[in-house]
Amino acid sequence: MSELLSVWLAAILTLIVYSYLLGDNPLYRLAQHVFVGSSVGYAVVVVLHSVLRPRLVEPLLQDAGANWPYLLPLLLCLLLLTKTRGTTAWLGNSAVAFLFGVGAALAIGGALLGSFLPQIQASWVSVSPSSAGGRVAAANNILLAVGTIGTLAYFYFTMGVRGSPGSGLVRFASTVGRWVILITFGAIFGNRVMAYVSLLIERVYFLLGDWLGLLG
Amino acid sequence: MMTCPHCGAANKPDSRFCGECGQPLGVPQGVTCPMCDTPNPPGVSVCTKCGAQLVPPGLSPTDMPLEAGEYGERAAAAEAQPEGAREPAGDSRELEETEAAIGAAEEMVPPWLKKLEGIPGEETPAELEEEDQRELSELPEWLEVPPDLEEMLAEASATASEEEVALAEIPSWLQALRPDQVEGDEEPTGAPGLAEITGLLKGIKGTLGIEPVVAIPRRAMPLPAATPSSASYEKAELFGTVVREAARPGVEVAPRRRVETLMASTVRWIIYLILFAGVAVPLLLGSTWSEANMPVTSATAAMYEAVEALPADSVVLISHDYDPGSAGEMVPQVEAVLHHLMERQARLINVSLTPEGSRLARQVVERVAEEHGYVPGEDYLSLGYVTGVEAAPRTIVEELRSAEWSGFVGTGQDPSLIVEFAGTPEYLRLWLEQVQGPYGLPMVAGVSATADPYARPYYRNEAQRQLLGLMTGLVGAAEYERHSGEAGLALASMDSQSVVHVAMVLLIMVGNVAYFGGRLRGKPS
Amino acid sequence: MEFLAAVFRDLGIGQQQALMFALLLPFFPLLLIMNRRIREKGRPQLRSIPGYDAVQEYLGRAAESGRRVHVSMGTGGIGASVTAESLAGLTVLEHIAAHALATGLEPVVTVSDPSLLPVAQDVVQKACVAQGYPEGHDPACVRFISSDKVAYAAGVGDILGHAQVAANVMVGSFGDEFLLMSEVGARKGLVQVGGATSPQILPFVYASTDQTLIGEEIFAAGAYLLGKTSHLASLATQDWLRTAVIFTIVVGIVVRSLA
Amino acid sequence: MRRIAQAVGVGLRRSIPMALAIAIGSLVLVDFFFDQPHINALGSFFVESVVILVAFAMILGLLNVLVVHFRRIWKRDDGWYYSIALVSIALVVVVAGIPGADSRVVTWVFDNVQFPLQAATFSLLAFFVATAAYRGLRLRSWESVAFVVTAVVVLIGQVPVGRYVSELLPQIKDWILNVPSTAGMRGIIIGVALGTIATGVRVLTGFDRPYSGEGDSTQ
Repeated sequence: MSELLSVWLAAILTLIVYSYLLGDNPLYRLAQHVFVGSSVGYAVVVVLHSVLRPRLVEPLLQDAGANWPYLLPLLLCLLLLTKTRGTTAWLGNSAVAFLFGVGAALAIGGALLGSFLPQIQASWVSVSPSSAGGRVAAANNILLAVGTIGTLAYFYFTMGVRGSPGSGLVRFASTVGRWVILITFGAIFGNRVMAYVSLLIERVYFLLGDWLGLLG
Repeated sequence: MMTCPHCGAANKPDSRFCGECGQPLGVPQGVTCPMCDTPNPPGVSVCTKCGAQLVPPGLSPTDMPLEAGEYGERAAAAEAQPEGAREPAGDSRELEETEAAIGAAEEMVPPWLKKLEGIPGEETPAELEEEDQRELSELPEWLEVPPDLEEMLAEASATASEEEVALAEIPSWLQALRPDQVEGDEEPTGAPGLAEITGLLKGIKGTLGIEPVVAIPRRAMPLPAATPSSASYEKAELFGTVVREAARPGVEVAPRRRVETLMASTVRWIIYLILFAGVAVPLLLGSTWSEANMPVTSATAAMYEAVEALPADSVVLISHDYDPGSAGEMVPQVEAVLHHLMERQARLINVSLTPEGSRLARQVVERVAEEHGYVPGEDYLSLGYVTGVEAAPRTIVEELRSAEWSGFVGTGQDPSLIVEFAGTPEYLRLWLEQVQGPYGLPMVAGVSATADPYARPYYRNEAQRQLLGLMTGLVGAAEYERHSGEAGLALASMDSQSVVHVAMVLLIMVGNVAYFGGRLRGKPS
Repeated sequence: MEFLAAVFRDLGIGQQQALMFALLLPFFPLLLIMNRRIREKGRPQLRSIPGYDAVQEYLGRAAESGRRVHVSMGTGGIGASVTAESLAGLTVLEHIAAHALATGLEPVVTVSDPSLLPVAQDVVQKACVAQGYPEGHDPACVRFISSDKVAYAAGVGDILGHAQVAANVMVGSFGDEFLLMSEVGARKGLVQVGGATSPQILPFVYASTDQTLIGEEIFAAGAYLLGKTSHLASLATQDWLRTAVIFTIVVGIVVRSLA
Repeated sequence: MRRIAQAVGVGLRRSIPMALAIAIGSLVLVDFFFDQPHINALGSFFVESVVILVAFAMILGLLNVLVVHFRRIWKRDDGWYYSIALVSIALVVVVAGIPGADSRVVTWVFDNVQFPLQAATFSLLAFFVATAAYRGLRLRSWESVAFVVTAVVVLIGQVPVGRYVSELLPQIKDWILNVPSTAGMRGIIIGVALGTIATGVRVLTGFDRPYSGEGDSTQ
């Protein structure tokens, strides 16, 4: 019984969402507000029970002596709370500064470790047919290198402005880069559509199969 | 058209920087329009872009720099007062002045403006008020002067001195590295910055540093007078008559716009309908064209063989690292592989490096497990989201070696196979670098279509065999289903995908035909 | 050399870490040198980025029509590895808030990650004070929608559709949910500027908005919109290091090919 | 005397957050380079603190949602009745979830309301991508020809029907993905990394202080 109810409820909600395609309507707005509300509520519940309680409150309540470092996040939380009042807002700046400090470090570390270094290393390809494994592979590698360099050059901000030294070269490279970027966009577009469409197929499969029982 | 003061090149009227030399266009000398923010050359009284009045009619445009300078000095004078003293005494006096000015302005509100309050219409100020209650009076915007202009300017220059000049540039600890810096720069308040400020504000007439301009409210500049002159009163009257006038017959315009919007939404409906039909019709017809014609790539076949080769009761670690965005591709993959694994009677440990992944996986795993009569906790485990992304894969494998897990995995044993489902390449990289490489465990992966170019080299690497098998996107899932002879969601949806993709290409073509057709008829699309 | 390697080993620095460090190190002195050079020699010439010109133009249009501008800073927050993208979004907000408030209209700011909420409120508050509204901003001006990205997109869609918005500027870290918002905007006929860094979503930003800030361009907001010296210095630093990276790639390819 | 005290106060207000950001940030950054247990522990602890802090900010986010929507209800703004739905379901979920995250109400709402709504909303992407393709993929310039042609080739080359059109199509698609697209992605990613690092360095050296909010300006 409850399964039937779930299927019907899910089907009705799905249809309400699709009704937006015909035009904005009150039912759709209601559904979206319900969606936003429940997601906020759910997020708060998750945060309470998987972060705040086990990782802050419990360590402090159980053994504050051993877990004294957790006073720091507690203090920061209280500082953040002062931000809600205009007169004490400056106190909260420390908490925000903490976020920005750690965030900046994580951004730098993540960029270095995750993309900067590996991508540079990956772009060291061989362009000689003997070590690349054939002429075609070597030609592809040349294209790869030219494309990468061109794309990088496309983003020059202060160099290559007309009149500055080497501007012709930079401009040429960035024109190549512009083409490469748009080809890349096209490729990703075509590649990604499948993922988006498969989300729709899954829903239609649900509507036609699980709900209406039309599919064998 | 706008001429660059630096190189003389012609630029688009609304560009901020010269396309030739990159210098900012017409910042200091000109007048910035309070309505549309377009910089105008000095000496004009009407904005070149939107036609708004730049100078109250009582004033000749040449008065401008003088007035602006005067304001700068007044602001500087306010700044010169000690901070404590400025607040109560100085402000109240200034406030009185401005209040008087506002009062005068309000008295002069043309009668039509008062009448207008009840009239609904696009131009009525009432509608603006709904958006923002701070609308000061019903005066046209170009007449309106913020009541606390002086205060604002003083504050702005204070900010300019304290923040922008002294602190913004270089943090105090770095200051030590720069011997030729003016002393006392770090001092947040007080007199030392004063001379500079007057200089800066005077500088409005000539060249300006970049930072201080930002702090000075732009619209305050061209509005030196608080009381409207009689000329402006006349203009306001004129504006009133224009507003009160019965709406001109906009008949040609309005219905055409309605037709256009109707057309736009009809086109949209057609597109939506095509898409929906493209998905639903093949599903309803149960078309099996792809099922019969689908080739299976060697990478997917290799993945199948890797699972097929598992002895019964071997332990397999599955990581679900995807989000709702890639779930459409990944879930069919997971389903296909899970069916196969459960047929091989493998015991499964499900983990996830993303919270969404664990949520999405839970539903699929439970459903498939139920079909195969798998018992949770005995035949398979769902460990959920494992925190600490960067080091999580290693932690998981180390944990499985510990005594706690000897019941499920066997003492000090590793899983026989790792199956990684990666929506983005980062997760695949983590598993390869932290587990496959160091521990040498056999591993296969299912990746989204976008992650494929990153994953492919690991499969192709014959020497190391980092990935024993690889399947890509929904097509990969379909291939897997075809190879294993068990048609599922992925194979069933292949025909829909084909139809939708072809439809999408046709849409792009039609869109271009419409675009060029529109262009030929001289209508911008 | 041997000695150095031993020291590195003792400190727990592997080869990869040493390389990372070598890549990071030049940023610090270059930033200082560039900052100083710009202060002494004036600002460098910048190539034009249509996306930033468009921000300016759309602000004007919004002011003319008396409707507001919606600003989003992405679905990432601060304190995570997307901090830089969120900061770029905040810089754009800083500019828009100042200009929108100068015309008396508050922008509508929506936030997905809760960590951005206090910072976005600060930025708007600061702009309010600077533009002569010392009583501060309307609390409804900066809205937290939901930390769930899809729910956030749904909430933003509702705002774009019903809150008297004229322009939509979304710069920051976005995922697939971007298209859910930008298409609603396009349907309502809003003028839109989008900026994102993830290559996965950029083509859709490009196809669905009027002007696109591609990848790295979003980090130039401080230089193009606010003209901050340190941001200009940062761009110059990036350009020098970009040249160095290109050089490294070329050298690496030559070495690999000859080996 | 009062002015000096005030100046010191203002100075402290500004320098404490800055010192905090720089010090903590540098420590976390150093953690990336050294494999020392102490530094690792410290770095992990700071990251953990951020997780807690963001979690706490979520509570403030809930407050913001409540304030915004209660005001909307109070002032009878356009669409205020939707706000009632939003606020009430949020409160129901939060209150029901206080005893535990797996309370029956929370799970039920999640499985039967939120999940279908999320899936349905997300699947709108397919429709939107079609309208974006119709509107956005137009041959406005020579470069956009590259965009459109690549998109079409990959779209068709990806599905089984592509092979039917031409055996070459899937191969061209693979080549595009492996060579030019990889090059473009690599260039974009390296560029983004450059920008990210430069931005991070600006914060860590104190050039950029996005945290010195209005505490400064409303003195």
